[in-house]
Amino acid sequence: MNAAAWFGVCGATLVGVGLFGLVTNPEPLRKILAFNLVGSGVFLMFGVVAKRGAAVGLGGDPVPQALVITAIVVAFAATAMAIALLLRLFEATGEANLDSSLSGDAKRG
Amino acid sequence: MTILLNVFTVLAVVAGAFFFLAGTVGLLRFPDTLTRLHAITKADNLGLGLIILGLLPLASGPIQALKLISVWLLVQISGAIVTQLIARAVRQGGLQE
Amino acid sequence: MLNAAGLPDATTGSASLVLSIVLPVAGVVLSLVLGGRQAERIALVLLPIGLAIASVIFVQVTWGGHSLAYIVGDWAPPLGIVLRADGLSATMMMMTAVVICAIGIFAVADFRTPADVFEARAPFAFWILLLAIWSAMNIVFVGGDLFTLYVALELLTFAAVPLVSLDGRAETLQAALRYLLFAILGSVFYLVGAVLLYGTYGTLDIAMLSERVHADPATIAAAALMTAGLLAKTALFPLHLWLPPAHAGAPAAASAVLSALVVKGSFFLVVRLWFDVMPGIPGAAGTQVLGALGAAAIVFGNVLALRQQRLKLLVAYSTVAQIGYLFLMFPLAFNTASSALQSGSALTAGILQAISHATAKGAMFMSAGLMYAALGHDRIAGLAGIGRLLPMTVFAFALGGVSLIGLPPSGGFLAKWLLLDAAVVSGQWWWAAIMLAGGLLTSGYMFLVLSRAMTPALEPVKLHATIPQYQQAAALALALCSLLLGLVAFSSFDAVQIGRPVAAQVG
Amino acid sequence: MTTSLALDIGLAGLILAIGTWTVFARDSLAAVIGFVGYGLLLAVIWVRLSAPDVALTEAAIGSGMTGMLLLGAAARLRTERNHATGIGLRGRVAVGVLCVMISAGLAIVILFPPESIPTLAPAVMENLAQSGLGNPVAGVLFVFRALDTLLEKVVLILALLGIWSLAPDRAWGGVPGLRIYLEPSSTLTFLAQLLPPVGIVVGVYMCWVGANVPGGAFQGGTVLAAMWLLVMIAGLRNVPPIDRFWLRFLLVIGPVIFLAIGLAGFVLADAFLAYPAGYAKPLIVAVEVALTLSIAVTLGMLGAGPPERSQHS
Repeated sequence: MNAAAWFGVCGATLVGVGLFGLVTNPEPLRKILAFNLVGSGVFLMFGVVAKRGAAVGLGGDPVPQALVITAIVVAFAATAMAIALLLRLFEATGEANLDSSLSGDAKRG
Repeated sequence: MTILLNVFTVLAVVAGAFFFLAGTVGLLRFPDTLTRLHAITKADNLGLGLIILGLLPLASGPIQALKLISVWLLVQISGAIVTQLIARAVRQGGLQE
Repeated sequence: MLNAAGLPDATTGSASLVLSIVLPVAGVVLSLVLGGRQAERIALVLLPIGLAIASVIFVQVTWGGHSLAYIVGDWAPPLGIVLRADGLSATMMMMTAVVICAIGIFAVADFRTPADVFEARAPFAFWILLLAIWSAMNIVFVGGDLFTLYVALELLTFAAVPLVSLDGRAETLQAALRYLLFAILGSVFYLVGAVLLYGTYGTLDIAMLSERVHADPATIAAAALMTAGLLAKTALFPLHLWLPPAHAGAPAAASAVLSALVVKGSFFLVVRLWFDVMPGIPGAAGTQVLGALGAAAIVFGNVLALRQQRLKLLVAYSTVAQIGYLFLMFPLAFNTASSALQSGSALTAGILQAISHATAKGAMFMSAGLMYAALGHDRIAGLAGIGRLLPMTVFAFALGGVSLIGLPPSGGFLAKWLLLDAAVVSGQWWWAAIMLAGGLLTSGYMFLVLSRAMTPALEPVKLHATIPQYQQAAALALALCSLLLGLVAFSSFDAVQIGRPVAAQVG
Repeated sequence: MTTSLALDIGLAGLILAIGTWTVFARDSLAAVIGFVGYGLLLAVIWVRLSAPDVALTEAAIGSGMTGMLLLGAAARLRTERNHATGIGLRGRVAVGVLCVMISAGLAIVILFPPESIPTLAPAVMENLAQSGLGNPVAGVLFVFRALDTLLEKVVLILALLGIWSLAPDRAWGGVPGLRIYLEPSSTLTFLAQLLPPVGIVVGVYMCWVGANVPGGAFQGGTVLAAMWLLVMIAGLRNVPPIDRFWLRFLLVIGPVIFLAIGLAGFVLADAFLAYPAGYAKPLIVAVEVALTLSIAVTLGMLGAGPPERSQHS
């Protein structure tokens, strides 16, 4: 069980913990935080796969590392949009939660 | 000569670690925010300074030594200023404990 | 013709694949700099050009009889990325081009920059987001690498979410936030699947993966997680909660784009994953589960649509139901002999269903938007007299309904005919029962709406806004496309089957 | 060997502990502050996984910029009493079991890799020399998978446009509502005068050196964006209104040049996004410089948020 395996297990657990937070926590801000946790867990798994693929004098396989860099920037863009939506929702309605009766008629259907 | 340097490194790093420990203990034990801020900033800056001092002999060249020292300077500046800002916010009742 | 990695020896004349992606992206970038009024002009200029490129690709694929491929950056997979357009992607690109052109013409009236200001928010954002959705859809259809498809899915999500809350009302902001949270949950699941596949096979290229894939725990886990993620983005039954408020709250042209196209992007990736990457992995159980979710979506979607008081919500719930139809093709395409998904007539039926739903739903949301603009509300109970006021719009809505119900000669009819035929051939009668029940329920709420619209109004209905003829014509044109799609049955060839890995089975 | 393994296990355990705490902590602001620390420790893990490029990106974008946005949001939402009732206990247990199964499944799959570990490292190394780049990750980003990097830049621009489109109509073209220290506090002004020169040098260095050693456009651009935000927050520079031509031009200069060079590949080299032989390195460095500028401006405006005040008021 080398270091990479331990980080892999840590990444896998982070995915589970973050997923739990994303689904169960009612507050949208905490859901966005949990999404970032799941994202970092998945990226860690990319890192472990890269570390396993180390060869030819490289510390790790550069392809998954490049994929992670792209994915981190995309995840940041998602977080930025989600937070802007949340703040705008808070300004417009004075409360920041998802299950209020605002779109009630959709619920009643 | 290298033994002397190694002993110096070990001593400096251990002392630095001790100050970090002291800072953390201060963080947990002190009653209110201002004293905690005081403890953390003082102890950690000194601790980091000692650790970097200890690592200087191991640096592979003058450039890397300069990089280490610049790390320490940056942490010093940002630590001090952020502490000031938090303290100002606390004094104006922004952040309750 | 195709060498081992599914690449034609020479990338002959398939530069059009690159143009189909790059042109809308160039449009987005240029309009951002040139500002509001130019954004509309750039978009309107790019509409015909994009339609022309899509038709060129469609002609190249259908007459050439083989799929096109383009190696980006001159690095072949597994290192580089390849763009592939087979019959499947060519037909879907044609549909996307037609629907976006119709919606573009329709939206000119709603999203025009007022004369007194250099740039207005909604028009500027709408035209750029429309181009971004077009480029994202084209990448989804021609992308050959699973990670490029991930970035395309994110491009699609980031272009679709702002469309939901384009008019800034509070409940649309909440619907947009819930949509974004579901979408990013889906994309995280997709990424986990991608990392498992790369960890096991060392490549993310679709053609190479399909050669190396074998049933081991990592691949099954990757298939399950990626499919779950894509189902969240496609709003299939248990994960459909975000769709109705989002699609109903958006402005007319935006909800047409969302319901007709954006939902089809992630659906197309499920098709690509199950039919191209790992036909042998899901097995009978997997396809039956997907079919069951589809059936549940049909029942719940239609029942909830029947109980809606507002027209746009009714149409949105009808989308949830019609998405269920799309997933009925998976169990029907399962070949028990080779225990793999067979690219036969069931696949053609599914794609035909997707195309006819896209055109029909685009027309229905456009006409619902026009009725909303004309009456100032969209309560179904208050639709009396609209039939006389906007005959062409109500006629377009009715034609869209005909295609959803599946009456001849509509595309929906042909798709349901092929699906019923596959159900009979494979002896899975329960899917046939579901389809017929779905058809009945769909006709239920269609007649509900049309009967209200046709009743003469007691007192003369006051028109809130004059509806330009070309908007009604755009909706009617799209509805006619969906209606006449059924005539494609008489054409000799089956475009969808071109370039399919397995020998096409005559339906 | 065991001491470094023990360190790694300790690091992994610490990361897991902080991650779990941020999910279950009651106070959102505390959870966000914990998340920033979590992000920086994550960067250390990336160094242990010998992926310095990713460590830089994680520290700069993953915990830096994301942390700043989350902190800003947590501070603004503090007044909102959280009365939203979440899922019932039965629901939480069901979701918990599902998450444990997913985690266990992923852990098992990670712990038992296939016999022959597939890797593209040799393929990258032999073809890297042809592109004249020294940093393999930059090689993958700008040569082998250039399409992904181009699309990702468009994703960033779309996210910014999406955020701008949330503004009220009257504030369109106006100034983003970045929280600015109205009464200039001397200490923050001191920091905003001292740090930016250092930050700009570091950012430019990271972009410049990215072709051969870990670094690159994204990481450098983020540091520059952070410096710009610091100067704006300290009130030394006012936030630009979003309809300025120079702002829009800088936003798109990166993808425009990348696209132009890509299209030139049709003619000069023999494929889209291919670089003519021998000219790969200068072209890529030009693209990286343009991308750094664009990323710095895009991330800066993403941090500033949607426009709230029209210019005249």
